[in-house]
Amino acid sequence: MSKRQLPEGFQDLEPYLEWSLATDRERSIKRQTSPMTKITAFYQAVVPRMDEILAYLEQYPLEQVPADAQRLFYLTLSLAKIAPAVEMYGEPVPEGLDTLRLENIDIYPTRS
Amino acid sequence: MSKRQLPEGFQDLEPYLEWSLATDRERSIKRQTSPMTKITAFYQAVVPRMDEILAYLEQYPLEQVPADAQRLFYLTLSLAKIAPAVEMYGEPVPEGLDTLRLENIDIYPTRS
Amino acid sequence: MALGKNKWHDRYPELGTGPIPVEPYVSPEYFEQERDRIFRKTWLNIGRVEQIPQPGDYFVKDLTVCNTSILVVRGKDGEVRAFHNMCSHRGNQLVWDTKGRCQTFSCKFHGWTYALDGSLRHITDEHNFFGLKKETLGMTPLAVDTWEGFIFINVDPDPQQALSEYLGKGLRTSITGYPFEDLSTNCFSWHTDVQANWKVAKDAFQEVYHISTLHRRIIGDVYASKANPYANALDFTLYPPHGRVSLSANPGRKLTGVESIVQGFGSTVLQQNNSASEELPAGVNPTGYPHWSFDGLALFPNCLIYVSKGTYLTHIFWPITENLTRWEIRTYSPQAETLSGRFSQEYGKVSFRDTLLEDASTLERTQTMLRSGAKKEIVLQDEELLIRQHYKVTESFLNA
Amino acid sequence: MALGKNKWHDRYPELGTGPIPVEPYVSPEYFEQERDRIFRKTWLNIGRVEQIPQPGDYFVKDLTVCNTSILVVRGKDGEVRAFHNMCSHRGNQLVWDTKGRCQTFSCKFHGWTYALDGSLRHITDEHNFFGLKKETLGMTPLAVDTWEGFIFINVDPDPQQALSEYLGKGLRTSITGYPFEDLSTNCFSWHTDVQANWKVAKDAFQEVYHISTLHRRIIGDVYASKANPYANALDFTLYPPHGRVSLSANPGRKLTGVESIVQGFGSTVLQQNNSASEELPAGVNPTGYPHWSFDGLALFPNCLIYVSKGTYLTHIFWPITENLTRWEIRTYSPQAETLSGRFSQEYGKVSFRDTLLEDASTLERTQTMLRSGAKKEIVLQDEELLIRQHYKVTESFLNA
Repeated sequence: MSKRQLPEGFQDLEPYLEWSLATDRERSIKRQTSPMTKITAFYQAVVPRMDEILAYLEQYPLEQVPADAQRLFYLTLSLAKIAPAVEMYGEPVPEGLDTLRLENIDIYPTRS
Repeated sequence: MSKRQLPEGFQDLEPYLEWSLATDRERSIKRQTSPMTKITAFYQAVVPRMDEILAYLEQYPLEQVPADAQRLFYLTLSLAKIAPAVEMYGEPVPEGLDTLRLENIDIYPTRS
Repeated sequence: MALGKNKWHDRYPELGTGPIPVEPYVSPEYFEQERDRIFRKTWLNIGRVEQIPQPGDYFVKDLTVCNTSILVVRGKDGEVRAFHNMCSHRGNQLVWDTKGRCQTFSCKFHGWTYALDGSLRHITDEHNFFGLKKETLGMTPLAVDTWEGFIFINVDPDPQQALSEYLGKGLRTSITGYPFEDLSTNCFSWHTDVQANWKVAKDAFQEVYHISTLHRRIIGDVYASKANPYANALDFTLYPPHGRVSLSANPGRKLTGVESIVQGFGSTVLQQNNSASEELPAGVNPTGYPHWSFDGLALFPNCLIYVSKGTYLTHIFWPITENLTRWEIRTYSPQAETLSGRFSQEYGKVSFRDTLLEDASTLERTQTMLRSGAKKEIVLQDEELLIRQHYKVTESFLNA
Repeated sequence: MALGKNKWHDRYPELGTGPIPVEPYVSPEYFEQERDRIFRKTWLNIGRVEQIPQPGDYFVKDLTVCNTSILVVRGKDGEVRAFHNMCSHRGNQLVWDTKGRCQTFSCKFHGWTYALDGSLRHITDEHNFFGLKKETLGMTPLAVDTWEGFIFINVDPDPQQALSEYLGKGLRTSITGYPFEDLSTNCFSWHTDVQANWKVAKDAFQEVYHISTLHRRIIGDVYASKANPYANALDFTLYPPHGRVSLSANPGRKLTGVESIVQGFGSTVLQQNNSASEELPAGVNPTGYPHWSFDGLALFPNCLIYVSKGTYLTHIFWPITENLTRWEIRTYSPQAETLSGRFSQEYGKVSFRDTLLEDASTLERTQTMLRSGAKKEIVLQDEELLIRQHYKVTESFLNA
């Protein structure tokens, strides 16, 4: 019996946990290395649940998100990452510069 | 039953065989891509055995080293590579030029 | 919105309508002149005051085009200062991080130490030097000033104009009241080095003529509509050497599925269809058009600022060689207060970034062909007014 | 050891104490003068005789600064000769390997073949040429000579001084008896191209003022001690255009764990604390200090030789452009006889190399800032005497 990974009521999304990725770079790589069939399956599974998901996530203050809700949140970030591929281009990434060449930069102070 | 990799009496070091690397370049890359926890664990395992190891290695003429002793010797070269990191900097490589930019050159004649 | 033919060039006939030469995009000699007469003489936008909110906060900016590295620091007195990032002893680079906070700057080479105001505080083994005057050996300061929270520096030891004069009253007042400060609490940014002349990169972002073709799948119908198929601008106003463009949105555009979900939570994409009846910031939508999208400010030489409702962004193009450019993109928005807000911002980030990837697809290909020498000139249409102005302004700087 | 103030400059008052200009580090014109008046006129150390022990052994040295490639070969008669590495037919580079052994050199372009003494032996399809005089078509020789096993060349077709005269009796006898030959059987070496002027690189290795700051974690306490916190030198002696420095060790330093293990087997690091009561090579430790560490010879223009007990090393700085240098490091020691000895040498290699990485951290940063133009001068203290001498000697060569 594996432990529950997503919050109560969202277990049906557990087959898509491979999309629960913490960093933008991981999500970019996941998008560009996944075939459209897999991307579309993930899209179709998550989009109909988004109203529920966002309502559920709204209950947590940003600094007190439990691990299972955090995983669910990362799923929504991956949805954001692949939605244009499904809705607009019909391919994982648009024809253009390699996405990894646009390096994320954090210009604001990092305070501990 | 996996085959013995290190000489009799040094099997306890087999968990560290990933550090038994034949070339300086491999050892440099291993150092700079390993976290300090792994580097320190290797250091702590090998240093207390060094007197025994060097005494053991002394018995072989340089041109007649058996494969298991050669592996043990490569472990000592990796120790040489990471000792300053543990004893002096507290980080895998000192702040400075990328170590791989200093290219090894062999200026003396290569005789077959 | 009155679609018309050649109306912008009729407004600014001094810019002419002829082709412009390829040489400025490929010539190393031209590049050296740009370096000496533009980048070493004008005010350059290098960041935001929010990058250094507290005394002791600093950031470092490598200005390859000016052959230097700049240290920008907020002093104990709250003042923002800029220095060449250089030790006065043998010239070593003083600060090696890109940002941080400290009390003093200590050189890693021999330990000379400077205060936040640039003054030299400590010389290691000082008595072995020869009559040094410590007070003359501070870091070398640069001219620095701010406008609307943007930090500008000028590497000219004796700038010919103050920043406010360089920007000009027309440009400055055109955007008065835009809430840069409120919108700057959150910044997503990227950079990359593209093998293209800095003007090839800048040109691609100071015209929208390409949107209905290059971006047809992502944002083809966001600005262009049946009534305005090529996304012609609402307005161009020039404040030489700078300028401003104002863009309309396609009121008939249908949102995609995820866009509909996102919409309730405020996104960091440029808001696409901002009704003039909504409350808009002062100093935007100069024509009062009912379906305004965004205004773009082109600051000479290398900075673009695009402002919309609730979000703005900047492009800065840093020349490295005549064939290489560091392109910096920064998007600003308020902090999201909830996870839903963060999801929404993420969607905005992704779709904006995807658009950038498409934009960038042309840059290196264009540079390759410009370098071929096959053509000596390129041609521009009416909506490419800002590109034409850039060329004319550059010529005037080089021939001054 | 007498720590004092300004004592070296009191010994050599002709060098002055003022700042020195930044221009020599960044100016392309200055670089061209260095090329013509120094590198094309003086004796340059390009290697060791041990690189070519047998007749037919050769090595190739690219001398970008002299716009040539040099072929150094030991002839059948045992003589070391040097040639421009060029075929007399249409100028192709003759040897493409960096080292090897052969009987004759054959051009890959058309098969012309040369003997080890440079004479032309074979012309392919010779009868289709027109009255060639084969004896005039050998490889073009260069002046070559050796000192203590170091091979020097001079690209001047008519060198103004012999090598022994150029080095000078003072420098040559200062190191008499040092066992270069015995210590040269084993060589670990590295090279890299650094984006810095060759003098920025050389300067970093001809002063130890930086050790207690830059290297505080690795070797901060090896040379510096409570009594001598900035690792001031034991002695500087100048033999213009060359010079020598002598360094003490910190006798109170504690070895680390692995250093203690290594110690029994002889390491290739510079031996750090060599008691004067031990048997030391003649011509080292000129002050007879009880805790001597190493002596450094600075050979003008671009070579440093550091000698210690049981090991020595060289730095050679090959200019490529005013902003680019090939930096070569070679460490010499006897062959290890056992695996334990090899382990010990490996430790020495690693810790020395790590120190080099730290040293190199300043080079490109310093060059970047010197190029900024923010400062026109740099300042030097007493212990940076060899840097000051280098500048003065260079000026005398350029103004000769």
